[in-house]
Amino acid sequence: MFENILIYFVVIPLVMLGLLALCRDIKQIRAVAVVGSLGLIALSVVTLVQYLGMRAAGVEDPMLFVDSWTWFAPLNIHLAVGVDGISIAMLLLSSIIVFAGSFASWTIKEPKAFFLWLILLSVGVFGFFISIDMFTMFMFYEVALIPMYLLIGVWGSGNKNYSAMKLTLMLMGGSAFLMMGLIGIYYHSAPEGGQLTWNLLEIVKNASIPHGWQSFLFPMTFVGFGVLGAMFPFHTWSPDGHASAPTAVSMLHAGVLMKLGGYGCFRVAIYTMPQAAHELSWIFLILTGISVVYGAFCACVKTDLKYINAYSSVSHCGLVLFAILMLNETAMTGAIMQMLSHGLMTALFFALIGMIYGRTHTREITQMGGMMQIMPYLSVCYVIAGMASLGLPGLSGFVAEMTIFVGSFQAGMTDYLAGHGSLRLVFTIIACCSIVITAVYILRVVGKLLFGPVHDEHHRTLTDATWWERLSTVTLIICVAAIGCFPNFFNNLINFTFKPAIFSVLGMN
Amino acid sequence: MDYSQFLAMKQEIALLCVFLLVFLYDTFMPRESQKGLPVFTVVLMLLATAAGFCSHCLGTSCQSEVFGGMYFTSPVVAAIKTILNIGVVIVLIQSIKWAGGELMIMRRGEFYELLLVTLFGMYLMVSARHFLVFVIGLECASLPLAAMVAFDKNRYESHEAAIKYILTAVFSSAVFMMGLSFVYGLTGSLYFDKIYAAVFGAESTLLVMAVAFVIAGIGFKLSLVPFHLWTADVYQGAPTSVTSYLSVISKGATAFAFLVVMAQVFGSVYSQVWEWMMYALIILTITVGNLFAIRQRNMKRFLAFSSISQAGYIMLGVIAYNALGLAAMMFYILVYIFSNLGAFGVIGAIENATGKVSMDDYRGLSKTNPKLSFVMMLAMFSLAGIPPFAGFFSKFFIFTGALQGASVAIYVLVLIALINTIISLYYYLLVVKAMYISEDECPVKNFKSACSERIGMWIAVAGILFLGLVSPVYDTLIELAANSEIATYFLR
Amino acid sequence: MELKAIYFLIPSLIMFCCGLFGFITRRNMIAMLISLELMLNAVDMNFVIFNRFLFPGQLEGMFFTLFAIAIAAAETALAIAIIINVFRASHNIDVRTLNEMKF
Amino acid sequence: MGITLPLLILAIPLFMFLLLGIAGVKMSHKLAGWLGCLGMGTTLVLAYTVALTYYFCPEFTAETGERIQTIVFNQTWLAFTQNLVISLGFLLDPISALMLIVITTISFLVHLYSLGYMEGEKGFQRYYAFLSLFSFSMLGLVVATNIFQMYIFWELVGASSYLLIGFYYTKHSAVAASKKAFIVTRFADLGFLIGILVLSYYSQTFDFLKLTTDSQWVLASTQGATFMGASVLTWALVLIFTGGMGKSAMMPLHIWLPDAMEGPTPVSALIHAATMVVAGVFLVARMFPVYLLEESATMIVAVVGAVTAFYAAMVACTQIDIKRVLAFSTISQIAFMMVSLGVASNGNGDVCHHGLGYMASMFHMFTHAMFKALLFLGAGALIHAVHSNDYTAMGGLSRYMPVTRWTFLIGCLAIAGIPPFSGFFSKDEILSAAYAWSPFMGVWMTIVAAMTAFYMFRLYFLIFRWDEPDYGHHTPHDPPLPMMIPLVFLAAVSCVAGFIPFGHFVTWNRMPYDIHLDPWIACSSVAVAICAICLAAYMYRTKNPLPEKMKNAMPVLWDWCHHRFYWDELYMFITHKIIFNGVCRPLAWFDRHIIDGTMDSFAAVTNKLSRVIAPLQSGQVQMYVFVYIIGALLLGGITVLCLI
Repeated sequence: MFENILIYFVVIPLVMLGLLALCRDIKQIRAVAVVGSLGLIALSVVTLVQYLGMRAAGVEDPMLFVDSWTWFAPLNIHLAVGVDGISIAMLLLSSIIVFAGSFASWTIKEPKAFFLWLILLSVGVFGFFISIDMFTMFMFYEVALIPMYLLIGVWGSGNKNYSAMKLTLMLMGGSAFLMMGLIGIYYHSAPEGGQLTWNLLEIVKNASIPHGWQSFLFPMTFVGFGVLGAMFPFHTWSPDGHASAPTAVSMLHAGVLMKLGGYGCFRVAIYTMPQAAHELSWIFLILTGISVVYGAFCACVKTDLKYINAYSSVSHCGLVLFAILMLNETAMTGAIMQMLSHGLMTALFFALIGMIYGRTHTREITQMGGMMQIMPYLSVCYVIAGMASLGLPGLSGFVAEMTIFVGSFQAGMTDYLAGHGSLRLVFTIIACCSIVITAVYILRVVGKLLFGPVHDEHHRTLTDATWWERLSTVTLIICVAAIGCFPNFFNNLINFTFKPAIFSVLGMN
Repeated sequence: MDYSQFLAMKQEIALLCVFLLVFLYDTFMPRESQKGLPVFTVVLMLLATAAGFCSHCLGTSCQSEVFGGMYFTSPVVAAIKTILNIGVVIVLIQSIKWAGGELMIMRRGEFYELLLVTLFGMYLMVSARHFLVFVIGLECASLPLAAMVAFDKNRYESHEAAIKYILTAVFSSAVFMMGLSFVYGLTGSLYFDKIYAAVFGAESTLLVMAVAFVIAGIGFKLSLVPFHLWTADVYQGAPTSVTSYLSVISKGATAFAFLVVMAQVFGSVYSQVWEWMMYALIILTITVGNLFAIRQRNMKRFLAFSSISQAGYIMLGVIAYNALGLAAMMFYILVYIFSNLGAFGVIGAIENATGKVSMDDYRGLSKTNPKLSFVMMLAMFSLAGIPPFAGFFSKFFIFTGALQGASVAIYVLVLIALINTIISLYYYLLVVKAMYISEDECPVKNFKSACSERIGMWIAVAGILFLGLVSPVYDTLIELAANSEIATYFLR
Repeated sequence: MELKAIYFLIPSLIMFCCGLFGFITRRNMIAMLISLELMLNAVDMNFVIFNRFLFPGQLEGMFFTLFAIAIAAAETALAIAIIINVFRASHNIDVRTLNEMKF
Repeated sequence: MGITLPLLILAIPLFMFLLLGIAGVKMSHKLAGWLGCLGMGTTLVLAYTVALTYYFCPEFTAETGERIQTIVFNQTWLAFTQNLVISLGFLLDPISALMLIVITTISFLVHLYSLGYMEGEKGFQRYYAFLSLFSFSMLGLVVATNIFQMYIFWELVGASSYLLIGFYYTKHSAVAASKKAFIVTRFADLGFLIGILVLSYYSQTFDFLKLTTDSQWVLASTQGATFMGASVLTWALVLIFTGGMGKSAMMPLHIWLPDAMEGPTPVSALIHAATMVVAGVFLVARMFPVYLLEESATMIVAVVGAVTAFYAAMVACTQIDIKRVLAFSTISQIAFMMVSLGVASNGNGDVCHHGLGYMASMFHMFTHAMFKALLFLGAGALIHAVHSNDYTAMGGLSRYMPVTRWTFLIGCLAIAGIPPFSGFFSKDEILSAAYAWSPFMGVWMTIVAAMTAFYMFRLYFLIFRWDEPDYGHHTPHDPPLPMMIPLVFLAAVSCVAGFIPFGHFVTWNRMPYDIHLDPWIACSSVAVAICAICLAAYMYRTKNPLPEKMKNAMPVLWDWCHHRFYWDELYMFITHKIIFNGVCRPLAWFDRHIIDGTMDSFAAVTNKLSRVIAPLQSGQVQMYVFVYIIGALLLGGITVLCLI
């Protein structure tokens, strides 16, 4: 079991949990958190390198490092792991954000319990991304959800009880649909008389889900994951939840957990049920298309920094799901890039907001101003995050959005010219409009918060970022810029293994 | 008469031995060594459990039918008895502190004797293949409980609970037997297999009413809605040890017996008569249980309603009507025993130490008693079905079992059940919230719980943590279920 | 006139219903117990009638009745004991006052 | 040509940006300034080397005499699909070489000028970092090998423009102006983006060379495809032109440019006069062969240009702020270039007069860059001297600032189209092209030219002649040397640039040809320009009541012109009243109360329900059994009913 590298993505956090439980003071806790998350980053880099090496050697399997250990034999439940470029990208993202998050919660109260929960959450996240067995996937998915409740409830701020409860219950609602969808898929995972399986690769290979069942199970799974992906109208947990959550939790949640939704939608819903995806995607295209614009519009009027960012996440994550539903290779590549990009920049945003809030004790942009004069470092980072968010070339947002738009447009035009209606086309153009609205709300915040004269004279005494805060933000900014400057590396990483998958999706039609 | 037939009843005999030894100890041991009775019982019970378990492992618990087919045992029946035994052991361990108290000095022996008798009744229930034995088992299992509920002589609630329990229990058994009389009138027999053959294709008003009354009678013990109304009052009024016993062991045994009755007696009219009844009952049970649980502040009452809704989930194993469902149900019972006893362990410990049972008293508990709150939280998460705790697996398996049917109706049913898990998560989180998030000026002071209580809780925690993650338990159960004689009824 | 099962079943049913009615309406717990006894006896009658009229060749119903009577006796004894307990605690055997625990 | 030099042209400014900006090295102002200048100077030398090599080295001329378009290097950056690939490369052809010269020249001069102008400002280093970033982006834009690379740098220049306009970030007006500039151009870029998407869908390429050399063939698949009555190609081109309109401040997307004057004046000279704002013109010129395919698209370009030119000239006549006047004059002049491109085709897919309009447009772009930068830098010197943007705070300055005055005058003469200054030659070519396209257009543009002469000299006289206000004890004086050198240099260039045989370097088909002046057109335009200057001299040379009288005679016209025809108010209305209050707020309300309300109401209903059914658990044992028996009976009864 332990010769497979992937298993360490779960083992390391588990070991961290054990060590944390033994820790006696904050120094040890920090040490464990930092060393552990560094280890995770190293592990994901090693995985990436090995993966690329194997690909370069001409290995054509859809997934690598595939392994499967029987768990519940009678139900064919296995602990099956395997990764392709997408999962590796997500693992990389997660480990970076865990790392940055550890620094962002450097001075949190009750650090031991906090980090225990945080690392438990990351166990779920990593486990989810390495699993290719639907059962274990779902299990890790739920493992990741529950720590949120306590993290927000205990360490949060504002209306935290309400927010934490709402977030947990809504996400659980999603997973209720999801569980049913997954069990349904399981029972149709093999042709009549064949061995049923939870293994995604085998399900795709069998391609035996009857058409009627697909059109029932697809919405179930898509909505199930879509709730976590903040799909309209199931997004309302996100603003409240983010607003109340402590910094690192917002980072991890918006940065990684919301990606679980998009990833799941792709990996489970679309991967296994291409026919239904093709036929029913219009419903979800409309919903996600609305998400994109709607989130952006809502962000324009909010005055609480976290609300603004949460709505912006709704918009950006909507774009992820939107692109996935285009069922077009380019758009899907873009969706994955957008996941990476949004994960990093929104984590950066939340980190910065947390740092600003930690100093000013307010998140209302109407009560702040001129931060550039007071804390230039944080402000510059904020501007960079903002620029990434509104899609400035050279930063990650641009790459992702453009890939999505190009891909969607190709899909839309092809549809339109083939006489399949202009829905995709119209919604692509609507989604494109979000780049303007995004600019509006980002610049509005930047203008009000950072520029202009100092609003509150008491703020003049505030200090700029400490070294751990700088480390946290610099890490994220470097990653954002790396994706923005060298997109083709990520594009190839994602794209390479995309091909067979996409082929299976589109080959059906 | 062939007395060797008694040898088939290994577990019953072991239990009787335990009972007799406890009785003898209680009667003849000097007063000063009476304090050792609880531990003595625990040890004996442990031995009996181990014996039962070993006999299963050695493969000696084979399928046999004795007393003219009135009594039946098989590996799967032995397994459920072992599961019950495990639960009883934990309950007994947790009750050592309470039973060792000054107030109990005169009645200590009675408590254990009554408890063992009810357990014996439950054994009979699950092993019965004739309604006479079944009724004797049922009454054996429920009447002594009334006395146990009334055990706290000094608490008024205890009396009120007992009177409510005995009155409704007797009423319910009257209704149940009325149903039986209809069955008898229709078929001329009280043997399960004969009734099975006789009711096949003979749907009539009388049969339907009979089934309804039988379901009502057994549903009373399972506290299915609308036969559940006694539950909350009794759970609240009874001593905590009795409540925990009532909520897990009694429920677990009845659930299994219920499945046996529904499959082996009325299995031939599954889809014609009682499938829809069960749908209605399950939806009602889960929903109403949840709705009531939301508002409860008393922890015992809260867990009463939680156990009502859990019973609804257990019933999914019945409605699944397949081997997966049976295995999942047994697994669910096992997990439920551990989770619920974890919760009751904490409640009992706090009640013994401070006398507080309200959820509001739990505020800030995590600051003063972190370990207790940790156990409670695990129990709550497990009950809510959160991975990686055992409750998640049991819930997942029971849904998997139910959905094997693949009819639209069952999907709708499962969907409703799943949506109800959101509500249940809400109220379980309320407890977690009270302990971890809410602040209170004067939380429960830090105290050291008794060694026995701690052992009980640790066992529960171990179960919660490992039952799900360690697959052989479930694998064994499903193997037993698939090869059991009940499974043959599913296929017909 | 030939005696049919139905001639006995209907009184038995009426008895059951009377018991039911009494159980639901009487406030005195002893009276409630008596009503319960009526119901149980109706059940016993049913068994005997079915056995006697429909399946005269066997004794299952009769045996069941014997056991049921024993059980009923036990139940009554237990119930009365508890009622006495309640009376000691509250000097009252009105069932409607027993509503300390509700909702 | 090796790739080292071109690569360095892009790399040096980028490196300077990183060094000065992100590296976070706290250096002294002097060091930062000189480092910036040094970097830009090196780039200038390299760019000149590259451009001059291109123009004069025979290796870049084909046997037919046609100048060759060369891709020096092209590195894949992001591959969307097999065909749709974004590359970052360096395309060398006549217009990009021209732009290399313009950008590096002006940029270097501005770097130098800023040493004096920005001396002692807070954020000096940041200023130079942004300037380098801008130079990098602008250079990247002009050498783009594919339309998406252009879009990338297009966005980057937008962002650096945003940063520079908002340089004085503590001032509300600067922040607002930068925001406005960014959002308006962003909106235009949306059109650009969609245009790219449409075009690339049909052509399956982003590559300029593929698009422009075999346009007919590459775009063959658009044949017959229409959308809402217009051909798809028209839509694509118009949408792409929208992007150009935004950057080049064509009506109605011009509103950001006057506000952009909130930035430091050298920035205005560099970005908002000479380089970035002509990006739109450059874009159309780059896509010119494609535009040739579609008559309606060029028509739109011409009409938009003509309307904007007139509008901006009218407004410029009434502005008080000298930088605003210059801003509107910039809009008007860029519109000239647009018109010129629009009239370069005769509508049959052919060009008329050897593509005179194209050449004229590029020529004007070059000369305009020089004299407009001169004017802005001159204005900067004035502002530096009197610390105000209003002409009311100036007057009679010719006494105190002779150098500034003379250079400014040269700039004014150049823009007014007085020979032998450079503006005359380029504008004359534009007018010729316009007349050739349609006499009406020619007359129209001549009128605009006259207005140009009028408002520029109005400005000149108001600043240097008109009554002098009380300057107090610190009288204004000529600027220091670093600011003086650029002024003098640009003035010199403006004097001689007109004599460059531009047709030899830049033409639409890259075939050199000789420029001929049309004497009639030249004479008439000079005549009207001189008349306009005389009128301006009459009205504004000394204080007199005539301007006031004219204002009172036509109050409505004056009001509208003064308030720029209320475009800003219209935009305010649309963005604030309609979009913000009419869309965003209701949506946010809808989200909180309807969507979220629904979710909350699930919880509320559950709670309510739990309260409603609470009496069921009444504590009465008789009630319990009643419910029990009713439940049992219903269970059986309903099943019976269903069975029967």
